[in-house]
Amino acid sequence: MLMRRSVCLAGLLLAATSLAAHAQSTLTLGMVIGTTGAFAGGEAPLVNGTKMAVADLNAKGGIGGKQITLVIEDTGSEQTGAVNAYNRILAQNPVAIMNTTLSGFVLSQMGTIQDEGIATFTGAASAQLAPDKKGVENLFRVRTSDSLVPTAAAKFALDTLGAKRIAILRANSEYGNGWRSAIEATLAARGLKPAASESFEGADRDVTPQLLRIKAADADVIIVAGDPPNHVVAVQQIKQLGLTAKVILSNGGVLPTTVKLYQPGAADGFYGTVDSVPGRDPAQAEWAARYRKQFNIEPDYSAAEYYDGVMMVAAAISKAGADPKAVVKALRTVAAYKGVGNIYTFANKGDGGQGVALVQIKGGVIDLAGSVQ
Amino acid sequence: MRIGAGLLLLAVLLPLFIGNNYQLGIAHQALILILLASGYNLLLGFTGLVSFGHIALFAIGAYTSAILVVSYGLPFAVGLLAAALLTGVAGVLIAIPALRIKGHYLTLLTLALGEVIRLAIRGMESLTHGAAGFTGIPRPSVLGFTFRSGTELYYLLLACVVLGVLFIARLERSRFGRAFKAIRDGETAAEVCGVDTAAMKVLAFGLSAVFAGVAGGLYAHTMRFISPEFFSLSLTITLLAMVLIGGRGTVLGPVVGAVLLTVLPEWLRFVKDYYLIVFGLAIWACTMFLPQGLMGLAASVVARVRRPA
Amino acid sequence: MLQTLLQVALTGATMGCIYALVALGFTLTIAAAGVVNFAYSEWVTYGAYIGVTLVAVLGLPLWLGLLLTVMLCAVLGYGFQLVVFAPLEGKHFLTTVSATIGVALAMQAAATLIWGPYALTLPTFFGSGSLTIGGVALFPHSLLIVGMTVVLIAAMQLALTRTDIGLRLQAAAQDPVAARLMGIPIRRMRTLAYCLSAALAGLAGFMVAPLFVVTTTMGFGLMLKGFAATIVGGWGSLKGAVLGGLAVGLIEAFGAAYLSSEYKDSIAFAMIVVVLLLRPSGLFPERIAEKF
Amino acid sequence: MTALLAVSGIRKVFGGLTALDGVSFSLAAGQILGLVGPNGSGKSTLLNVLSGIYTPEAGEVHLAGQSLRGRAPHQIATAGLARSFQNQQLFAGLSVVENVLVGRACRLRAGVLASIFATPRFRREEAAARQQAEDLLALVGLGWAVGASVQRLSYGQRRLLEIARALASDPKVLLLDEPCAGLSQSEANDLAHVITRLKVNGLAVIVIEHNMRFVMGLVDRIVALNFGQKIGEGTPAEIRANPAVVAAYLGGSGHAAH
Amino acid sequence: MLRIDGLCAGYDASDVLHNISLTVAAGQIVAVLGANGAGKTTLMHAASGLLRPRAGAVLLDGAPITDLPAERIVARGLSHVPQGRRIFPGLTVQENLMVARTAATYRAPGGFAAALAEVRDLFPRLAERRDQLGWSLSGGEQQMLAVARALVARPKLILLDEPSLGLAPLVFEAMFTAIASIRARSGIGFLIVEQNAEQALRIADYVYVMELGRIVAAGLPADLAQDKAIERAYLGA
Repeated sequence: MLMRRSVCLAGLLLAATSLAAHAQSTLTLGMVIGTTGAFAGGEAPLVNGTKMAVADLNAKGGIGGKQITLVIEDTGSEQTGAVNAYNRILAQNPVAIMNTTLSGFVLSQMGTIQDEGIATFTGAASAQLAPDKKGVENLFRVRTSDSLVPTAAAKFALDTLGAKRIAILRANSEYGNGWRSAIEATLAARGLKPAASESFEGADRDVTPQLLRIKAADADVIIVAGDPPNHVVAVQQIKQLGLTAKVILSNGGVLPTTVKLYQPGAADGFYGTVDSVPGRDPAQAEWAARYRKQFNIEPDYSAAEYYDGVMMVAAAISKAGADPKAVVKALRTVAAYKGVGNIYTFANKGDGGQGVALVQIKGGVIDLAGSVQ
Repeated sequence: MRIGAGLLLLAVLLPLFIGNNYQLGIAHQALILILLASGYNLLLGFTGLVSFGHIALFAIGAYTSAILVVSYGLPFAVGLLAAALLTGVAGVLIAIPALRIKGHYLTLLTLALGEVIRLAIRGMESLTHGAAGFTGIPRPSVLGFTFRSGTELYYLLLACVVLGVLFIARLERSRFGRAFKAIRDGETAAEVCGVDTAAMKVLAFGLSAVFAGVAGGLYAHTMRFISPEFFSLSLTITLLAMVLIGGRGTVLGPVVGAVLLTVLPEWLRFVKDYYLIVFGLAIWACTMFLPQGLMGLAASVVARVRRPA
Repeated sequence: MLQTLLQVALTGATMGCIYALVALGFTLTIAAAGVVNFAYSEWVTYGAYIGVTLVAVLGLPLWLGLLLTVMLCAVLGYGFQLVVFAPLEGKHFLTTVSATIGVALAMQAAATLIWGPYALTLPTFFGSGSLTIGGVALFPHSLLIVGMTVVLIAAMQLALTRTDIGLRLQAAAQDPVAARLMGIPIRRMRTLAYCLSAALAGLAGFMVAPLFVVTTTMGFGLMLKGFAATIVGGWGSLKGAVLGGLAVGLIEAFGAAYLSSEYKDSIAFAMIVVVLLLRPSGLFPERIAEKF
Repeated sequence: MTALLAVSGIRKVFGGLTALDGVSFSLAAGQILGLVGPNGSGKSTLLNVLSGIYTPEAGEVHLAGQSLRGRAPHQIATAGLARSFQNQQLFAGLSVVENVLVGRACRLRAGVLASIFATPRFRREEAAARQQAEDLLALVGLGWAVGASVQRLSYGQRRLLEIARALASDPKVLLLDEPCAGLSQSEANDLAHVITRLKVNGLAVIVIEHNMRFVMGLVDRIVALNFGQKIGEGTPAEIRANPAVVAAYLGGSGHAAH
Repeated sequence: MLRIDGLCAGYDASDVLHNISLTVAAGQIVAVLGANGAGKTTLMHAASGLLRPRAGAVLLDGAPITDLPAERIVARGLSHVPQGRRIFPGLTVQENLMVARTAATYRAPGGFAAALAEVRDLFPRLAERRDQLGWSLSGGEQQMLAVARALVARPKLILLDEPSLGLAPLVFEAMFTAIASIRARSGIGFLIVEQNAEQALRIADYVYVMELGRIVAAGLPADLAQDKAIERAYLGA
């Protein structure tokens, strides 16, 4: 059975490569994302954004007259799953791949991404993926880098909130540690040090001891970095312990789906970082309204950014054709492209997004509090 | 024996039928997991010791090789050898306290030790890059030849697996294999028969750790990226299931189990969103209908075929 | 200083009670039938999801939701007995272990399909405010968990020692053969143990839902802690499970508060190693599972 | 005649119960000793002490002049003392011949690498061990079952296998705990023949047995225990006439001898 | 009362009992003597439903109970006191007795309270140990409790497996005296399997001798004591 299937697939692959020379009737857009497992919730908006973009493009007649087929493969929220899913998509000859946002997963696919050269978009924010570090020519970040976001949060704390003693509470993970080093670097540039730096495990559901240490350190601003569930726990316990410090949450803490999880009023007045607030700009209002209608949840920047990613691919193909190398080359010329979720520049670098905004939670909705460049 | 030869022939010819990197990638993972599961089977299946810390040994192997090759510029072969040795030593060190502790308590002890090791790996940031993960690990290269393509890598891994499985097959037929199984089936009786059970348990831990170390080193150079979160407890449970489903205490059981549990979820993708449900139910059905594992089934079929003759 | 100590003790006790609840249910099937149930994590998860469905989706009042959740989970336990455990009775314990691993995988995947990928939550009985006494913040829901655990353990102790059925359950667990000779139907007693175990899982899932976010993976971490508590306490001993759970919760909280949050898990696991090396049969190696 | 096995003053206490209380006796090469006594008199405990499973509170065991104090069971086996178990402790996952080969464990020397690479030395050693195992199986009448799984043996055959396994280590002393339980009369007779043949080769045997017909016909001497104490020692005829032993078996006061 | 007819039983590949037939009349004490390994315990297990016989029948009051599981047989009025007592170690004396209640306990006049009173009368020691856990009892106390547990179920017949095992002589003499007095006051029959021939012969109405899974002799105690059958079975010819 397995063997027969293998033969079939091998045949398919042959057929596909020979077809590539001719005109294809449809274009395949791949997506590697966690639809099951621990990260399924965090990655669901990306699927929404991508689906919406594909639908929009197809409604307008596709790209150069070719309809787009979206193929989604599940990572199962696991590292090997992510590698396998990426390879699975590759076997189906995609024009581009919308990839997972988990930096560890992207890093484990990195060899293949580089070898195969298919344009790949990711929302992984890790500074490790920057092109001057481990990034590669054909990997495009449709998100603002982690070298910028925590810095912006720290600057906001210092400059706007007038913080003197900043405490860091972060997940003991690649993401949380990235935040810690970026904040520490920002503070160091001003001759400061964090008042406290505490960590928790991703699965922890109690951070009271950490918060008590932060309280003892007399912090006036707490920056929290982690996954959405971590934020929910931290927010609740900050409130319970009656901490008076101002709080800045990392991106996961102000996603619409996360904000819904806070007990009523618990997070009121807390700040958070986002790449953008889709729908604030009148030019995006129409998009935001359609998104809200279609998926029955508030739009967020990550959905918008994947929407933008698909649109940029479409533009690149229209300009340079569907050849993978040409697509990558065309994408490399994108500069100051203003999408619904961010402003992107890929010229000479893979770090697309540049925008960081700070928002404040007020009455269960997020409101723009300031933006930092 | 005949089953083994058949499987080997199939494995050697497999790259002729699978062309793309997706299938090769799965094959790579399956081969590495065969090594890991075969070593684990030495403990679980042969000696009857349920360890939940085995993945930590796998991690030690992966990190040892990665650090030596990337940070110290040593050749791959040296890294792999060092991984095997260091992991073997770690296995022996785990075994020593484990001698005093039996049954479920041993399971928890190894689980806790394994977690301590995993967290220590994450904590040693200057050496292991901590939670960020270790990137930039090169493809294996031996005597100037680099196993760059998927097929080349496949044959390298296959060679390691063949050596490993042969090792276990030989071991099974020696006094060591018999002693391991004797400990599993009756520790006191084994001791009274003159089996130095303490030494044998340490040996079983050590050998299974060496397998984990080699598998870990190969994993690092195959995936080219490793991070502490990969070596998690859920992988331990997958490993346990591989040995149990395949058939514990048989040479080929872990081979079949590792292949099945790696390939089946991918193969089941055609049922779309339901693939993990079907996968889980398949594991359950296996235990219901094949309590001795798949190799147990094979053995009873062979026995039935042979009996009339 | 004292306030911090009390606050840490309180939070440790809350987590400890949660672990104790989980460990109690996990141990029940071990004591009654020798079954190590790796699907227990999913029982907890399903408890939380059922609670969310009843309260957040169907709009039932919280108390009714809790009651129904516990009952539905008991039914789930009954289903498990029929489909999973009864056919494997008398098989090697590892066979049952792998069966439950398979079912757990399937249940987890099914949960994503049924309840969607997003995290969910439940409201608490008393809102999200807290009251402060002597500088120590008391969160009503945490107090409820502690109180409920205490009451539950007391009730269970009473039920096991003061009621006919409880005594029979104990008897069947302690010596199935002798129990049969007393006319006790041990299969039915096991079924009861599974139902109770699942009901406890449901209760735990429901009660932690407001504290923990409800996700498909929430049960796994809890089961792991429960597993550790079960063994640290002493295999198959209910008393050990409760005390083991408390011990794990307190070690974690104090480790994070007074040593290092970075290494708190390492500390907790290292403590487990030390405990096992000093007492190779857990903290309470009761000669024979005293009181069940 | 010097004693091959000398047991003196063995005392073993469990909790408050004294299971063995100052038991002494000795055994010469080529002798067969019967150990009798009612249930719970301490016979099996004595075998467990001799084979190192239990550590006695007091007393000494000497095998061929060497003290066995503080030795682990496998060291005692290596020193030349082998045994069978009352409640059959075969290795269910091993074949019949492999069970016997485990019994030879303490005489095999090949290392891991030698085994893996199948060096000539390893092959010689394995071949010799296998030959011996097959000979032993033939001796106890299981020659037909060499490659079979243990499950295919009947209860009585399993007992015989256990004896073959115990013999594989070339012991000087063999302890048999109720070897006849579950054997038919003819099987028991065959077993008696086997033991007699071993005796000729200089093996000393201690046998616990309730089948008195078997014991009386086979043994040179009998030691009778009751309540952990030796209540009699002598030839079968002497024991049968010993009022303390008869009382211990048939009831009445078990302490008649004291 | 109890009739065992051509019973054959065994475990796995081995046959232990061969064509055993015996009867116990109402209120009779019948002893089965024999050395270890004769198959006495297997006989008990086959009679009380713990072991399914391979052939033959077990009849209680004329009704077949051969294929009933053990937990159902108790309700029919046959209680089995197993070898080694098997007291529930984690339950107190009182709880051990409570667990043994059946419908018959309540059908009998006075219900459970009367049964308890009777037990207290027979074994005052148990009343003193009322709240002590099972494992902490001495061997003799455990044996008393085991018999008391059987009595609580209000049986017509009690199967008693090696009551003297591991007990000091004075203790088991007392135990046999108690058995005789139970029979005298409530007319419960006993089938006793015993190694200790003298005590069993003292109270038994009828005796069977087993060897290697077969009944080799049967008769009145006095006759068998004359005959050397018992001594032969134990000490060989």
